[in-house]
Amino acid sequence: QNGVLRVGTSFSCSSLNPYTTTQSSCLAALRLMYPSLGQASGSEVLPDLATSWSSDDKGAVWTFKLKTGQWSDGKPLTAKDAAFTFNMLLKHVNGPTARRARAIANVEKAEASDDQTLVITFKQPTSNAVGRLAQILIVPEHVWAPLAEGDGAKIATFPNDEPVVAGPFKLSRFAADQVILLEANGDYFGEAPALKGVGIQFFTDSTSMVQALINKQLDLVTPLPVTSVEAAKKAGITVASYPGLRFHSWLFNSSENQKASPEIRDIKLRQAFAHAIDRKKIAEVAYLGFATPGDSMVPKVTGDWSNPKVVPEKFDLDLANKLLDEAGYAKGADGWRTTNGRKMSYKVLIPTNVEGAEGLRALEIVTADFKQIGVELVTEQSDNATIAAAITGPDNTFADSTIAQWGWIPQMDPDFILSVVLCSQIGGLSETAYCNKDYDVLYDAQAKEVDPEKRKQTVWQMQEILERDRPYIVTVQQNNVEAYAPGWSGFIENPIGFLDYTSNRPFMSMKPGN
Amino acid sequence: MKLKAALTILGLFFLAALSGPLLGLDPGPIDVQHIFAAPSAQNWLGSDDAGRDVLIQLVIGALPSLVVGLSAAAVAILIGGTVGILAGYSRGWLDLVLLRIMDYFIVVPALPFAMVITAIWGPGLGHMIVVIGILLWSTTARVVRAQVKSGRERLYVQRARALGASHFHILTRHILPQVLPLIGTTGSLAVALAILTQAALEFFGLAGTGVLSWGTMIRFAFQRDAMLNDAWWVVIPPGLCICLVITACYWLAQSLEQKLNPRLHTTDLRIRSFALRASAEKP
Amino acid sequence: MSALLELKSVRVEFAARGLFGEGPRVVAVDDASLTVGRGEIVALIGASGSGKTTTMRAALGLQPIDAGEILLSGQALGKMTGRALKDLRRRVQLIFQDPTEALNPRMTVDEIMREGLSIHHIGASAAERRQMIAEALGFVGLTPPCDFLARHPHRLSGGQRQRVAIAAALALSPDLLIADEPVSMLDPSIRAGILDLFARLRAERQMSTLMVTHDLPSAYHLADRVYVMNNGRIVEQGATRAVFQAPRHDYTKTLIRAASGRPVA
Amino acid sequence: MTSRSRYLLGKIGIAVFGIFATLTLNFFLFRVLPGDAISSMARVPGGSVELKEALMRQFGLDKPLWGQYLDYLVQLAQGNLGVSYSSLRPVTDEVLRALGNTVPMTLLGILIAILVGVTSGIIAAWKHDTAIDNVISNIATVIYSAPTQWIAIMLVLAFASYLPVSGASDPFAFANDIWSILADRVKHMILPSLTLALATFGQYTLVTRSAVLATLGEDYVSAAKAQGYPVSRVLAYQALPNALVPIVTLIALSAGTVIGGSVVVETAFSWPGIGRAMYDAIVQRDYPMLQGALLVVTIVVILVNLLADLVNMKLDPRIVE
Amino acid sequence: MPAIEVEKLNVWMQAGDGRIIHAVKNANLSLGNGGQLAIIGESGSGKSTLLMALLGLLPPNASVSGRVIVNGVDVFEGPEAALAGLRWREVAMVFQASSNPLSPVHMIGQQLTRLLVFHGHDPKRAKARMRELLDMVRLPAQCEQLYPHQLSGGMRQRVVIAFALACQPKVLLADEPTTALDPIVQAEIIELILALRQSLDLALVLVSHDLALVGRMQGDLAVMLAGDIVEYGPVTQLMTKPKHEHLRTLLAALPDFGLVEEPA
Ligand SMILES: Nc1ncnc2c1ncn2[C@@H]1O[C@H](COP(=O)(O)OP(=O)(O)OP(=O)(O)O)[C@@H](O)[C@H]1O
Ligand SMILES: Nc1ncnc2c1ncn2[C@@H]1O[C@H](COP(=O)(O)OP(=O)(O)OP(=O)(O)O)[C@@H](O)[C@H]1O
Ligand SMILES: [Mg+2]
Ligand SMILES: [Mg+2]
Repeated sequence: QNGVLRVGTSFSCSSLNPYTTTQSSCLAALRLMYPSLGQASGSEVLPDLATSWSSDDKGAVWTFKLKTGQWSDGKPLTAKDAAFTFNMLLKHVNGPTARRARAIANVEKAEASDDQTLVITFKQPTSNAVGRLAQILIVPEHVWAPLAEGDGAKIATFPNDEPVVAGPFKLSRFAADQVILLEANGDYFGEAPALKGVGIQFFTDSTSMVQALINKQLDLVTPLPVTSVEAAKKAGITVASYPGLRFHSWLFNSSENQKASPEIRDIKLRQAFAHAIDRKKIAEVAYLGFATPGDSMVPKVTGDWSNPKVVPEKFDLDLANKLLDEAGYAKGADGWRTTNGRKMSYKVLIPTNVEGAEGLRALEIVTADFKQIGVELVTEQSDNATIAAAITGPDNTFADSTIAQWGWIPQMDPDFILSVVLCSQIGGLSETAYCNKDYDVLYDAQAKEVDPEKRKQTVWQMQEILERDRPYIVTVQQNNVEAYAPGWSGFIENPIGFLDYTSNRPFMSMKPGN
Repeated sequence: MKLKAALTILGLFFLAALSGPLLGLDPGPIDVQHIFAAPSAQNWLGSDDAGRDVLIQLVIGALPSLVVGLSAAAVAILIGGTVGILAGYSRGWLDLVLLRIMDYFIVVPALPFAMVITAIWGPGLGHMIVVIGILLWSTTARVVRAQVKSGRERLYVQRARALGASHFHILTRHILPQVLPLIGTTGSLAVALAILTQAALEFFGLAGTGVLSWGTMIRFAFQRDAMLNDAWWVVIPPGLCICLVITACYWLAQSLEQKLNPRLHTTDLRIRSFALRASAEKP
Repeated sequence: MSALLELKSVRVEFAARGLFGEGPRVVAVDDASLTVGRGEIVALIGASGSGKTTTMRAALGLQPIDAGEILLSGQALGKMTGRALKDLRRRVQLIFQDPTEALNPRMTVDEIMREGLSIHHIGASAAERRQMIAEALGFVGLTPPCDFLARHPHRLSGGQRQRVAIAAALALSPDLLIADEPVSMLDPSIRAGILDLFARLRAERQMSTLMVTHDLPSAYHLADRVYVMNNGRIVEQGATRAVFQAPRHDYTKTLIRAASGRPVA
Repeated sequence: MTSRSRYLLGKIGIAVFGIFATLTLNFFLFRVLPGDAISSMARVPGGSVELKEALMRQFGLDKPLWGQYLDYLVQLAQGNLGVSYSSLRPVTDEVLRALGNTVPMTLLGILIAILVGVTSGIIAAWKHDTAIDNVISNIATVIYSAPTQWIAIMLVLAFASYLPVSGASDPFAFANDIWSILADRVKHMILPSLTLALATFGQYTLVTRSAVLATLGEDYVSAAKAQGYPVSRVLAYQALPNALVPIVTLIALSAGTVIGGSVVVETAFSWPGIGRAMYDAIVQRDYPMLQGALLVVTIVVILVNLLADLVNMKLDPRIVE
Repeated sequence: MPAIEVEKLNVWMQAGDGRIIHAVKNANLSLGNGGQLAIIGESGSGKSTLLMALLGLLPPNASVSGRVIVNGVDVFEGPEAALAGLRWREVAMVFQASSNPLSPVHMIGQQLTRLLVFHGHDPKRAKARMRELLDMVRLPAQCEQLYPHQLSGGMRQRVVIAFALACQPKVLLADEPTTALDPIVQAEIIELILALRQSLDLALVLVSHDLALVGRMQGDLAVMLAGDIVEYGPVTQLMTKPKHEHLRTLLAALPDFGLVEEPA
């Protein structure tokens, strides 16, 4: 209404500190306020503050030509601010700015050779350098320099409730986990957005969110719960459903420390399991058709990065039974298989607050099918922190857990999701304790590869290794389902979703009708 | 009347609860064709978001709800009643210590606490019973304590003391009958709270196991936006079942209270409370 | 021989406590000394509100005392524990002034009567106990017993309640009976019967009695000795006849004059 | 020092001790939890072992438990509740903000519940064993028996088109005159408060009914009848005051469950209150926030119960003796 | 119009164990305005029940037959409003000491003041009147600040008497009003009641076990035994020539005073 786009979301945002928050909705809102070198569009980067960029032959020194602008407190925005931002992040990367470490990996230094030129020097060639750098939000030096002094602890505790910004919008109100209100910034250096303002409201209950959309108290909802699609459509709301990045998967404990059920490390067993998971049914029933059978950990929406040879196993219980028989897991008289004198029964850990009812329904489907291959599954649900501890525990030894169901939201660039299964992530992001030295070597290679084509080959190779060893079985690839009220146009189907932490394009292209 | 109704309802639910495992009832396979199908001749109460029969799920779901609710309440009443009586009856440090412990449990917000314990212990029906019981005993204890404190001062308790009655005797013969109706009422409140807390835990996905119960049915109805799909038959019945069971428990408690309290009807508030007979004949 | 009951300079104060802090203190019993010997019947008479009830409650340890000492059979009440205390509780019975409050409304007469017997394991069998209860009820004129046994106290008349309380105390064959206005609500014939009973029990079993009463004729006829209380103090004591016939204290004089139906002025 | 202030100080001392003990217990209890704030915070694009360690250092979680506890106490002594892990704002601000949302909503709900509950309880006791009694007690029972989340969804369905069903205020309202802001707040409060009221009033009805009924057997009630008091006065002068002890106790007790239980209401209505904050804090293992929220809730509940003790003492003089 | 008119009153009580007690049998009584009636009788003979019936205050386990007219109001069958109007404005009662008619959670003064105000006393003057009443029954002023359980038995009974006299009733039903009192106070209270009777032209029904006191009364005497009124007539006549055996035993049980001699 009157040019303000009111967005409802079930994500939440509790802090507007651009370096400590990890909530994607915060970052998406911050991206509307702060400038950055560029905005992501698929695997590309479109110019924003930087109008153009180039690198030396080795791909180690990158030079960016920048626009100049004005901060909301009247001070000028120049390349110095950009250089300051990168240097500040570098300086404190082992402390307060650790969350941005990956984006500035390998960067050695940043310099502003003049007000409109930024030079960034890498220690070694780095793939997707511009894409990484464009993720960083550039902040005003005059505000942040005092915070960055000393050990920089203030960076992490700075609430930033009255941000000094230079992007297309500026903040007019922020109430943590309730609402962010933005109004168009007249001094924006780029092309003015079509929206006069943006409001993002955070909901804890999806039903009331959908009600608000239907009652015209909201213009756009992201994500729209799949179960309310019919109701929204009935109310004349436009529903967009298109492939997204988020996948759901089964993860197997690969650690030798896990002694109770060593067979879980048997690749043949995992193979058989993969054939007993009815991905189609999960997509159709649990996700009501708003998902597709999953394959690689690098989703198909990332385009070329996803290895086309990695495809979902066909659902075939007979085959699964046969594979298990062949692997020596014999069925007992009661129909359950045994190994080492034990019934094959596994606890499946599931974090219900993130996997949701869909995840539980999916697990029910699998549990029923597994009964037919003589394997018993027992659901164990809790919140994500507890489940994370249960998966890795005790003390990161991975000694207890066997199987879990959880998901990931990869980035358009494959680097991040591929890093999850590195040996070095044990104790970090690893949920499987999977460790393969060959894989790690390939990872390092692709990270240095500046030529996209060559990098692609390596990335594909890595996906094949993962398909063979199966630390994960990707079950479904979830669609992004979003809805907006009639009268709005310019909606783009963005794989990351409408609240995109790498790009302001979804908002910038939205237009109020009539 | 109430007693009969309560016993009938509870009996029926217990029967249902037992018939689930005995008859091996099964709500059928997950079925895409029947997602939120309206009630029909085959599915009297329609089907849910996974296309399974709601009625059969209700029957199966009775067992965990009843078992957890009633046993947790029993735990709560047992601990709460005992501690409340002890604290109210004793003076000095024991009362103080028990009171502090009670305060702690009253202050601790139930849901996060339940979550913590299920997380530490791991899920399971038994654990849930103990968790809920532990959460709820303090209310009973506080109410009972207050009543015992004032009841202890009555003259007939002093008379019993003068008679040489042991503390045990005084507690069981004089104090307990005094607070029994109250324990009955708070006890039935505890049953209600137990079943409701269980449902709330399940609502937040903290119940641990994947057991089908009324609470999980509500949770799924909620999370799968049944009401937006006009599928009232998924939302209303489990809530109603919970209502009915708890109501029956109240009725039970109320009828017991009436039996236990002979003084309840020595006066009432009518201007004339006696009966008038026409003749002087002996009735 | 030591006295059965001995109060030495007992003092009891009440704090009229408000919501915050304490109000002025009331001295209910002030420096009261009193003895009851074996087989003796002692009457405590005195003004209403003079502290008689409080003294009796203190004598049995139901009321904490602020000063003084209480000896039962020569033993300090405060030091007794366990078996001795329990045994004492049987040997000394108290009849409360207010029979309604003193009887548990949730118990029937039968249960009330049986309570003391079962606490002290008196009576070998249920039948014997039933017999003892019937006998005790008979003493106080509640006959036939079966008419009363199943009733709750609030379904009895005032005098009947009082008699239940007396019967319950006597059923335990106490050595010392402390009775706070035990017969105030009884008609003269029953009252006389019960006072006779006290005298008979003294003769038969050496039962001692400490009785508060406002009925001076009863005290005159029954008691060996009297204590006169006024304003928390024991103002006069002595052999009954001596006190009644030659009262020394002004209050006693007024009291006796009032009781004999003469104008008090 | 007068005996009055000594008495008061004693009571306050007990309350302070209670708060301290509760906090200490909470500190350790919640730290026995599996999972920690850092793991979930580090589960983000860019997460690594190094990030985890950096965060541990940042939040002082690399210290031993006792050290953390001491830090916590020192901070607390300075009136500082620490900084929330998730919002990075001082916990004091966060808790006060949440409380500012919870208190009016809860208070309104509780007031409605007490009003309706006690009144209907009295009426039910007065007309006991009649149709009116049956109707009241059964309605109270049935509604009280309904799960809160269920009541919430029913109300949402019934009133979604008339009243706002989420948030504490219209987030997109730019009006700033005090009256329209207030009106907006009240409008948002109605459904959550009503849910809370519906979910709780039943127990007040039932307890009031049985407590009042219990006094009806006493002599002073029939004496009051004899003294010519009409029913309403008998109830107001004799029956109710004598029944108040258990009622007040229960109401005070429900303060804990109501605040704790507001989690459900606050979730169902996206209400940014303390219950919700507590739930979020526990899921995110945001200890400073959790402790802060618990501290506040603890204080509130202890104070309410202290108040109830004092009130009861005033109500029934026999308790003091 | 007589103050009290009782015709063929029967009261039955359920004892709770299935038995039914015939507590009052076919009682006939009548009492003129300003008249006096004493009732004596064995404990449990139905005196209190009879009195309660006059105010229509029998418990729910009672059933009645017959007619009771008090101050022109048919207690059993007249309109409820009339019966309600009767209570305490016209007819007040001193409850037997065995009952606890005082609310345990209110102070004495508060309860008495409230009663006065309710029955139309000017709220400003009620306090003064309350003090006057307490003084009348010889209670010290600080008693108004006490709760019933802080009073001695006699003091409680005096409070109950003060309550009965509070609204200057036309009929006073006194159920053993002085049992718990010492002889001095007892005498004072009896004088007070008799004096009030005279000045207010009060009709008085007095239940007592004190035959000496009854002997001093003018008016009628009713003797009850097991629910029956076995004797009914002028006091002087009955006391001197008891017809019924029961009254004779009662009189015989009267202990002889033996202390009438003037103390030296
Ligand atoms: N509420 C009641 N329920 C059943 N029976 C009762 C009730 N109140 C009194 N009675 C019985 O009715 C009879 C008459 O009782 P009532 O109280 O009138 O006696 P009373 O003459 O006043 O005796 P007292 O001098 O002992 O007070 C007694 O046998 C008594 O047991
Ligand atoms: N619990 C109490 N709190 C405060 N004062 C009390 C308490 N109990 C008794 N008193 C006071 O103590 C005094 C003595 O009371 P007590 O009951 O001993 O008198 P009593 O001699 O038995 O009188 P009565 O013959 O009237 O029963 C009275 O002034 C009374 O008000
Ligand atoms: Mg006394
Ligand atoms: Mg009587």
